[in-house]
Amino acid sequence: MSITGTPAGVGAALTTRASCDEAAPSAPALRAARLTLARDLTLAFRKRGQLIQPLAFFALVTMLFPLAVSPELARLRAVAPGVLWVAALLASLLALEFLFRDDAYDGTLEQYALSGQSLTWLLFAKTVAHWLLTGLPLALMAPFAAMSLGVSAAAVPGIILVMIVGTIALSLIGAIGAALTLGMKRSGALLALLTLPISLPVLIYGARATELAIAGSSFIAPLELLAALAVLAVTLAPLAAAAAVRISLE
Amino acid sequence: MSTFLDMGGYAAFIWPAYLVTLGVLVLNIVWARGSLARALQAARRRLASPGEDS
Amino acid sequence: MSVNHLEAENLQLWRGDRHVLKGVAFGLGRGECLQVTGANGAGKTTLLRTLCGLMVPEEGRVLCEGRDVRADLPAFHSSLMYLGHEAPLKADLTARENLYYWIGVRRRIAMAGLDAALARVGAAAWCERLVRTLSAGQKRRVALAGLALMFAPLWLLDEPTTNLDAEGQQVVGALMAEQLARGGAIVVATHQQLPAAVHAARILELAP
Amino acid sequence: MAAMRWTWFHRLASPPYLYALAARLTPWVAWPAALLIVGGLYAGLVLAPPDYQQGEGFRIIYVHVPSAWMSLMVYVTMGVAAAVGLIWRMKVAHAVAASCAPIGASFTVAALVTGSLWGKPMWGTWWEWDPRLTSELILLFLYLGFMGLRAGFDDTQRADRAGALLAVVGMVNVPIIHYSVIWWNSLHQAPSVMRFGKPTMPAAMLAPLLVLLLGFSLFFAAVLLVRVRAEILQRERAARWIGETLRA
Repeated sequence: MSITGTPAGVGAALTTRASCDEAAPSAPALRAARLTLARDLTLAFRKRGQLIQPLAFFALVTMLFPLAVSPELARLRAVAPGVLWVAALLASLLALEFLFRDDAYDGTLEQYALSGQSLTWLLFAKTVAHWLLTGLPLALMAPFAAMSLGVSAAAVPGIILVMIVGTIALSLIGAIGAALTLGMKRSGALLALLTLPISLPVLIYGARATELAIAGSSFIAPLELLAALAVLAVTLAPLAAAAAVRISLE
Repeated sequence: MSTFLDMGGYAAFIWPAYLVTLGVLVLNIVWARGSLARALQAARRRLASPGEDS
Repeated sequence: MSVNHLEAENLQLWRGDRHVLKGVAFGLGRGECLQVTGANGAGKTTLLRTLCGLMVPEEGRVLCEGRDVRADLPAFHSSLMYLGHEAPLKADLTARENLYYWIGVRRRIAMAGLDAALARVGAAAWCERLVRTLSAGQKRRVALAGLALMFAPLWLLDEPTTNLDAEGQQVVGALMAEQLARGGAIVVATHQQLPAAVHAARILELAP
Repeated sequence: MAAMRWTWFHRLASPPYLYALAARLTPWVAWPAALLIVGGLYAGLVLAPPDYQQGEGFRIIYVHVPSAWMSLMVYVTMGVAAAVGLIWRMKVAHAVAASCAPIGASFTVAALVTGSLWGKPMWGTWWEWDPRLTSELILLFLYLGFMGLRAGFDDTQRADRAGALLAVVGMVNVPIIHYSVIWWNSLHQAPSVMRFGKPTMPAAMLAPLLVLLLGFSLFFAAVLLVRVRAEILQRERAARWIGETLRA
């Protein structure tokens, strides 16, 4: 993304050409995406409280299991992959509500749709920002949760890697659901109903890869399948999300 | 006849399964006809009272 | 001028049971301003949103320079500026940051141009404040600064003078007059009087 | 020439034409469906020989497999109609997609219940996390999501378009979900006893099944035709042809 940082002089030279007959020189797509990303990150750090919510939720859900199942580490270790992934899935679902909501209310999405830039690309940038703010922190926090469930420290790199790939897919798939439920008053339960069934493959491969990582064996096979899902989500989900946003603006 | 109804001891599973499926078929017919009847009724009402649109 | 810059042909649109646009048609040349009037709920906003391609009419089409805008929406969008009655501003960014991110997505801007536009709408003094601390009229002025920065051939404005004091309305008038003078076209939806500096070439009244 | 070939498509897209066509076709589809279903069930219950392993218990196949088959076929029909509606902005295609969902959901419920009733004597439990049953359960949630999303909008047009997009996304996902469930299942247990389409299935057993599959498909078509008429009437409230059709 940094390659697009062109010297200011080029921009200035271009703006002087603006006249009434032709549209002002439009910003290149990458620059538009980078600005969108920067804007969302700036906004998120102005409202840090919202950032912590999904992480706290993740920690809480993980904590429920020792209390509900048993404090024996041996038993907890057996269910640790499932606990981690169910908690991650629910935490990322919780965070999804914030993804497009504010921008829909104040008309920013409308301006994006009318910017002449590819809406797909701008929404991809927004989803990347969302992943950096929720998915990545979840992936980095997962090892601590795992160790509290009796997982040995040797599995930490594997868990982080699998979580990173999985949360990318989850954020992108979730973006479709978040865009579809825009403009509804109470969308929480519906968002879950739409998003969870199509997120199940991520859960299946993610939990299996984590299980293998914890057992200390090779988790390449499920990780590859997980990565394939992430690639598919990167290519298709922003398209679907852009179509959904346009529908919500109609 | 009773051997047929008994279904080789599987009666408790076979007959409910068939009943449920038939029930779903019948429900589908009832729902579909009901929704068409409602839509027709609404359309007739609109025709009877000339509304603001037409 | 054989081809109008913007042309609407028999636009028909329903919202649920309501027939909102009933065959709206007009032509608008370069340097001309069309004022759309009508009571609340007559469909002024719907017409603007249909013109800019957010809503799709069930019948009819919108032409820009004689071409159906649906054929190349991105190109059409980069030649227009739509300003709804809510300014697309984030409460947790300053006025200046808001403007930078908003306009920057569409076109390259130099910081000097940004500051000049803010000064022009009288926002220089408070442009570093967070938008959540600004009044409704001040937010509107930030939106006007965005307008000043966009050299789009077509402006679609929804109630541009709401919440503005006399001085703010003068700024709107000056901006619109400038846009018309350089050959741009304006469609403005308002039930108020247009600012004195602007003369509407025609008025389209929508019946509810 | 190309225009000539597409006229049937354009005519189908016209609500009054499709409305009249659906009304005319319904009996031609409904009666064969009824005959095939009654005949197929009789053949399945009486004529087909008992299975050498499962005895009479296998006869649940004649209601379970057609239901499961319909649950998928209806979803595919819905997804295709939704895609057509999205791409060509065709109202009647959205009417078809919206009509499909409740039918498909009801067949999915039937497949789940009959699967469970079959599972009890075969596995000894009412519910087994068998890949087919699990996929069927997920399919039910996909249907419920589609109907829930549509219900969330007041405006039919937006409900149509948002629902259609979800249906297309779902259609892309159904095979992915299905194969990942199979993959997941292969890790955790031995292949299930419920195996269909065995090449060894004797013709006397297979024939009623094929008759029922055809019968259920025609039944779906008949119900769909009736439902589509209702949906078209709702969508075309203000159109003049409705008055002409109803008075005629």
